[in-house]
Amino acid sequence: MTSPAEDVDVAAARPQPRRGVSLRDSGPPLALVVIFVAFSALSSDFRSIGNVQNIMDTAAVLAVVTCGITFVLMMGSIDLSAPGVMGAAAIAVALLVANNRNGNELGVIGILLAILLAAALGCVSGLALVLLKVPSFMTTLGVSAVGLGLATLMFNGVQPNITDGTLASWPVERLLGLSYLTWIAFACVLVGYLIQRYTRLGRYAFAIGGAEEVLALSGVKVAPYKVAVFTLAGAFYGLAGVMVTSQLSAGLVQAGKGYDFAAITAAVVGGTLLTGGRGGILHSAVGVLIVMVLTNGLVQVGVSPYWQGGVQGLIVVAAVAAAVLPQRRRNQVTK
Amino acid sequence: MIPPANPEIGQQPHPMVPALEVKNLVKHYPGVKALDGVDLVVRQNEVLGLAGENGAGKSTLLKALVGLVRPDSGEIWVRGEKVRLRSVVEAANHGIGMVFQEQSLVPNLTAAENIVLGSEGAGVRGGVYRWETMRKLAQEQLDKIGSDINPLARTDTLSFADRQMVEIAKVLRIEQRSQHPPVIILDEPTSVLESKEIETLFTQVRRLREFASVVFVSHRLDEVLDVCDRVSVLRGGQSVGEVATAGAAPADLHRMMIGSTGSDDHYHDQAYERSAEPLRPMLSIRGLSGKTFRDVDLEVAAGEIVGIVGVHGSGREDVCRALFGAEPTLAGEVTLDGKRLDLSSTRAAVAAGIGYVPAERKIEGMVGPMSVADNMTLTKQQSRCAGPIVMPKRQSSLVDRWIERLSIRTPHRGTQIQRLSGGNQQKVVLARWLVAGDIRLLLLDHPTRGLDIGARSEVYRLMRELADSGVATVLLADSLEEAIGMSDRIVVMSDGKATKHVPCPSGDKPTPLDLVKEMV
Amino acid sequence: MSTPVIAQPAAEPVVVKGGPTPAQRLTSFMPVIALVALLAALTIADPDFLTQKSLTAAIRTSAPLVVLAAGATLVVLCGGIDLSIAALASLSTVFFAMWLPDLGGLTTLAVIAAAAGIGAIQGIAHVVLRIPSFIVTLGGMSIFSAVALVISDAGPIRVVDRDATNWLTLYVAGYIPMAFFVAVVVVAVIALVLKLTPLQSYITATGYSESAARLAGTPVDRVKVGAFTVSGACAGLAAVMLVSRNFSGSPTMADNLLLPAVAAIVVGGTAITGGHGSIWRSLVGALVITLLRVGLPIVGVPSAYEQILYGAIIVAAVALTLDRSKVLTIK
Amino acid sequence: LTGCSEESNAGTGGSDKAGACDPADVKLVGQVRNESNPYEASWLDGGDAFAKSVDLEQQRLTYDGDSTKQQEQITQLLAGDTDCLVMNILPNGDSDTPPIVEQAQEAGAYLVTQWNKPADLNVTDYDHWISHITYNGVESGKQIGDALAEAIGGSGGIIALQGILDTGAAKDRFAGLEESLAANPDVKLLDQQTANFSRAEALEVTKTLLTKHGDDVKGIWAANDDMALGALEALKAAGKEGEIAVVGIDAVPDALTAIESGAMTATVSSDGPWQGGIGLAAGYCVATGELDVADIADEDRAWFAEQFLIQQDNVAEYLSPATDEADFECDNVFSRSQGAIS
Ligand SMILES: Nc1ncnc2c1ncn2[C@@H]1O[C@H](COP(=O)(O)OP(=O)(O)OP(=O)(O)O)[C@@H](O)[C@H]1O
Ligand SMILES: Nc1ncnc2c1ncn2[C@@H]1O[C@H](COP(=O)(O)OP(=O)(O)OP(=O)(O)O)[C@@H](O)[C@H]1O
Ligand SMILES: O[C@@H]1[C@@H](O)[C@H](O)OC[C@H]1O
Ligand SMILES: [Mg+2]
Ligand SMILES: [Mg+2]
Repeated sequence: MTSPAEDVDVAAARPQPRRGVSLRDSGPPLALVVIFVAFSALSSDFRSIGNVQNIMDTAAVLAVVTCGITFVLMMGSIDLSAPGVMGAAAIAVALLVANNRNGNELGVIGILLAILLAAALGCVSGLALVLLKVPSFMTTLGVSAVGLGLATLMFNGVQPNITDGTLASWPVERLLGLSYLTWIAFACVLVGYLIQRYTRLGRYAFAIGGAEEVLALSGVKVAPYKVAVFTLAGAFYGLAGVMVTSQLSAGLVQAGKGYDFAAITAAVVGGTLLTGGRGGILHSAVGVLIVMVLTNGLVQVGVSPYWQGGVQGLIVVAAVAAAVLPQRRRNQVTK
Repeated sequence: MIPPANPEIGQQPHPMVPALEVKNLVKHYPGVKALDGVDLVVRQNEVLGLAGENGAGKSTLLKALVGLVRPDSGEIWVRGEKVRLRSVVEAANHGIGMVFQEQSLVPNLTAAENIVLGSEGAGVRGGVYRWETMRKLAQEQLDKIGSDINPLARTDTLSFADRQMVEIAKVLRIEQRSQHPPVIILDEPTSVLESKEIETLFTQVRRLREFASVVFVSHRLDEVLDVCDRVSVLRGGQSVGEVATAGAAPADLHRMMIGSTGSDDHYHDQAYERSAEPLRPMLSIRGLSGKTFRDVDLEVAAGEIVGIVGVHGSGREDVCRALFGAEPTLAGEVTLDGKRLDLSSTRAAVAAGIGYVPAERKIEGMVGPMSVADNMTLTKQQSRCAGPIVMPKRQSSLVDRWIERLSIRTPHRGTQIQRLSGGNQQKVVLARWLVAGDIRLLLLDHPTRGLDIGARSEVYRLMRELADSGVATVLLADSLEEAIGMSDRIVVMSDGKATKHVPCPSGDKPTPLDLVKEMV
Repeated sequence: MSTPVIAQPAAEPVVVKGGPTPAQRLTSFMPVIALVALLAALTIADPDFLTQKSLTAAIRTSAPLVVLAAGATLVVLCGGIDLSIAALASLSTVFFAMWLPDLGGLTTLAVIAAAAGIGAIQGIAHVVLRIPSFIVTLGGMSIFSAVALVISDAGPIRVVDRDATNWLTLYVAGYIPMAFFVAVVVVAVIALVLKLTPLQSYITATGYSESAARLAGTPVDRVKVGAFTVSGACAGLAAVMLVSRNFSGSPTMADNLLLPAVAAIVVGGTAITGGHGSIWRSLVGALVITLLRVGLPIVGVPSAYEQILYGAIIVAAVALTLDRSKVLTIK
Repeated sequence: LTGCSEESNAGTGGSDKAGACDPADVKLVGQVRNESNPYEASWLDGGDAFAKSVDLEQQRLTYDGDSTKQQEQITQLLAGDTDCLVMNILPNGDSDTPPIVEQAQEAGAYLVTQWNKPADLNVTDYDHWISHITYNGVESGKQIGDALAEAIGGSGGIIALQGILDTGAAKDRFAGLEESLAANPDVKLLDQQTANFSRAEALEVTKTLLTKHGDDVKGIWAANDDMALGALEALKAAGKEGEIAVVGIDAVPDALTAIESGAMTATVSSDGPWQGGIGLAAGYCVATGELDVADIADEDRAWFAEQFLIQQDNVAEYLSPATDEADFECDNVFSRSQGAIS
């Protein structure tokens, strides 16, 4: 297999060709290195092997969510449904595998069913987008609320705790120093990358972000691909919800709280454009690491909890600015 | 999958049956009858020209032929069979494919993907890409038209001309879809190409004729006569006749297009008298450098039209943008009418009396969903305001006046500009700089791109009148002929540098060949 | 200079009657239709809901949301988004509570001015650094929250002197809560300024096509900074309204109003991609969202179903209100 | 401003009407943050149980931990019929209590609040705000702090997980920990971070703190059980389960199970079902005239409810909590008082 030429800078405003590999693609990895080195210099706890493993482990769930959201962002759409979809999947899996609430012991099948439920919710977002022509911002916000409602219904006042062996092993068992959860995240990134590079779904998602109308002119029906992308994203969120459940040994309605904005931040910090057509899974993976290194580093160097969010916000803005500034153009469109 | 068709051995229909026939096609849009009973015959193995003024209905007709526009009534026959075309795919299955007026490639995909887009065939199996196969499929197409671009290059890294080749390579994929000889529609493919590229394209068109029918649209009538076997003329949504190209002159075609014996005031023929007074310097550029140009010196006097010529990548476009504050500069000094010019923003440029008409009309020139009126008064808000307050009456009468003066075809001043034909859109964009009457320097990047002869003449006349009233003009012309015809002086740019200044007084114009020698 | 005259006559009469068709007019009333339909549904579910007292309470409740959504609508119309409004409003409640003892009656103006200034800084960061507004304001959101936590020592600050906010709890003409009245006045003033000046054109052009707007010499950057400034000022005003209602400032008070405010904008039918929409639409959208927030639980919908209904209704509302002829791509 | 009046419609409130309600006309409302947290869900269930005992139904309201939404719901609720309305409310934070109290007072509804109240807001200044009930956070924070100190043998490093910083509960409990630390000078607070009362956040914060402080960590103090349970998961993942002592507050069922199994050291009871019932009961008694606000002793207007430190030795008593109808009889509504809030 050969792969397409490396992505180079797209001039959104001027469709003239630009030469050379863009700095924008090397910016985020550079930022990651700079932030990592800075924290390492500031704190010896930070640069320990154990802490690096810890960063990878804590990044796992966000990485999986970000894999899903990246496909949506590549199309130029947005997805705010992660909290609801993850919550529904978390409760669903907790009630399907061995647990304290009912006699179910479906194991892996239970996990798959929970992911299927999540994919179905994602599919609803996509269908509402293409059939009702409602912007994804709203369809996914709506589906998130629906997911939380379903999760609350299933929760029904009593905390479901799981005793399933497979799930219990994910956060605990280690391979080469990293937990199974982390390996699952790696697998997701790899699968996401393969989908993005080598499948029609991935390439079309990318193309939809580049020039949706051209696909239609070429006789491609984009609607099914859009629905498929939201479904795929839902499946990733579902898996992430299952992962949270395995970490907590319990199904929480709030399992996905905050993951919507965190994942978008990670993707954008990694160089995926909210306007679509640029970036991808590897970019997002770098973005996830930037966010997680920041979060961890701030605790390690002992920044006051009050300030942590603020410092993180500042650094994210600075990181994006540093990545964007070198290729700033006069008549650039910044949304 | 789709059986690869070999045009030589495919069942050839009877040679007398037209490849495509359109009968009494009608299409209404709110306020306009875009097609008003059009008839058209495309014979097998011919290149049919389609001519008509801006807004005559050419693009609408062609879009109906590829299923993008649903006609209100009328019939379309393909090789003697009546068909209904409801989508691009259906049209492609009947062997009809189109290259659109505005380039339509996905910029962030590879050329190969664009070429096979929607008909990947063996390039995709079970939803999985087979890049090598896809590259080969694309390479085949590119070989057919003799293009040597890398199929795996990202499309937005290709030059405009190369992208046009990708479009043609792509449209030829319909051979794979239909057993029949294809009908290839080219809507203004040359308006963005340079002469060398146009020659390459024409070679391809002539080659296509061997096994296909071609419908070709261009506002450059000499081109139409050159490459076509026959020309059909549309006016106001109706077919008004056809011309065999052998022995016909552009003027004949033009007369048919406008329906009168209007004077053919094309730039070649016009004897244009300039006053002999010494010219007052208006724009003065010293040592201007930017990302893509270096050390450019240029003087433009009030009332002077200076053309800049150069091949793609010569940097001339960025010089214009830099003067308008839309592209950063690294060094140099620019004065306008003796005052140092602030190059930091487009705002400052507008305040200094500079106007700019960008080449990329759709993206940079107009705000599609806004009305004709709002587009026209967007820059010169003062023209429709009393103090800071907008006066709707003032705007409507001003706009209506300019709609009439420039013969802009629009149902209403309130119509969204994106609903106008390309030529009429361009006129609105030009009018934007004229409504206030306070322009001192006009930077025109391909201002006649996509305009019909009549509209072009209007733009030329307008440019000259503006020059007469003291406006300095920098022109990046559509063709060398246009540059020569319109300019008082020509500057040749190559590789980011202004290499040569060629005087171009009326009566003593250089030939295109003279310029080409300087350009390379 | 003389205006050039083109001799060539128009081939056919150019200007004909145009303007919006009845169907197009109807689409601009869709938000109101959605609002009335929702009110009717709530009344059917619980006939007691449709009382003057209950409606008065609902519109009083909606006031801060209306103001927040109205300000952010300008940013959305310009093609951006302001995710910081809620955090900025929270910070402003803290400002208010802290400054009141010193500034007295001037506190309201000072808070609005400070919030406007903070909004302007975000706008400047956005246009100068060319960072997407989504990121700038996401960063702003966490920074403002942090500042609010630190200066308030992470706790609410009581407002003992209620004179400064008491006026907001009055009623105009006996029935219209002052807070809502002020919100409507804010919406009307912004709408009027936009309509009467070229700002409307500038904003629309910027939102639909920033590069074309810039190359037409439109003051894109200033318009955007202005939009962020107004958005900030509105967050400040919303904060004052919240303080008048809660008798305290708190570093997290308004945080949960972000998604409802953005939902209000979109439910009103403003295109999230920019260009098309209006501030009136957001007013109606905010009323719809308020009815959903307070109406569903009050008429007795259990909380799990409430969330499901909320999700379904906001999607359905947008399906109804968004004028697709004005929005080219629905992303 | 001309044309402005103070009120569009005077509240129907007035103490003259107090106690005049027919039991069947009483409307019971319980409001908590959400139903997706076992503690608060059990609170609403307790309310339902009480309502059933008097042949009524409780209207269950939730506001997603959103202060604004809570206020909006209260406003809307009080715009309806308020004559015999009884509300048992969990205010989201301290600052949310004053507006709730004032609106209820004005509308003449009967109100009981729990957990959060600014210290300087006096229940005795109002006649429709019947009572404010809470647990002594300083005491519970200290109790589990002491239990933790004991579990690690009186010396060693601990880390603390704080609740939502902007709540009285979080602050009081942490103050209690500080008291305990003062009393146990060899116990060292290595680090403190907020995990916002959330299980998931506690998991992440704990992981990071464990790598930061490594084997120095001997114990984890959490401001509630949810966070303690999150910390337990972090220990599990780090293979340190059972090696580090963990304490929390609330006595949620999962924490009790953990204590029973020895995974967790201690918690302090907060009796959700009782809290859900008791507020409605007190309001019901006043609305129906069985109890007169004027007769309630000042120390019963704002009081600490009885709480117990639960450890492995006494956990069995708490494993199956049940509401006792007798608790809700009008004579008994203050029986769990440990005295006025100081
Ligand atoms: N989508 C549309 N909505 C409304 N009117 C339209 C639309 N498309 C085309 N028209 C109108 O139909 C008429 C014919 O337009 P068309 O684009 O076919 O002209 P054309 O001959 O291709 O012109 P040009 O040479 O400028 O490209 C014009 O008046 C145009 O304004
Ligand atoms: N900011 C930039 N960064 C990198 N390359 C650029 C940049 N701007 C322009 N270029 C490239 O530099 C070359 C000069 O561009 P320009 O558009 O000015 O050429 P031109 O002479 O105007 O061509 P045309 O004949 O098409 O008008 C082009 O190849 C363009 O792709
Ligand atoms: O977990 C409880 C939380 O939900 C509430 O804020 O009050 C105190 C905690 O014990
Ligand atoms: Mg056309
Ligand atoms: Mg150019």
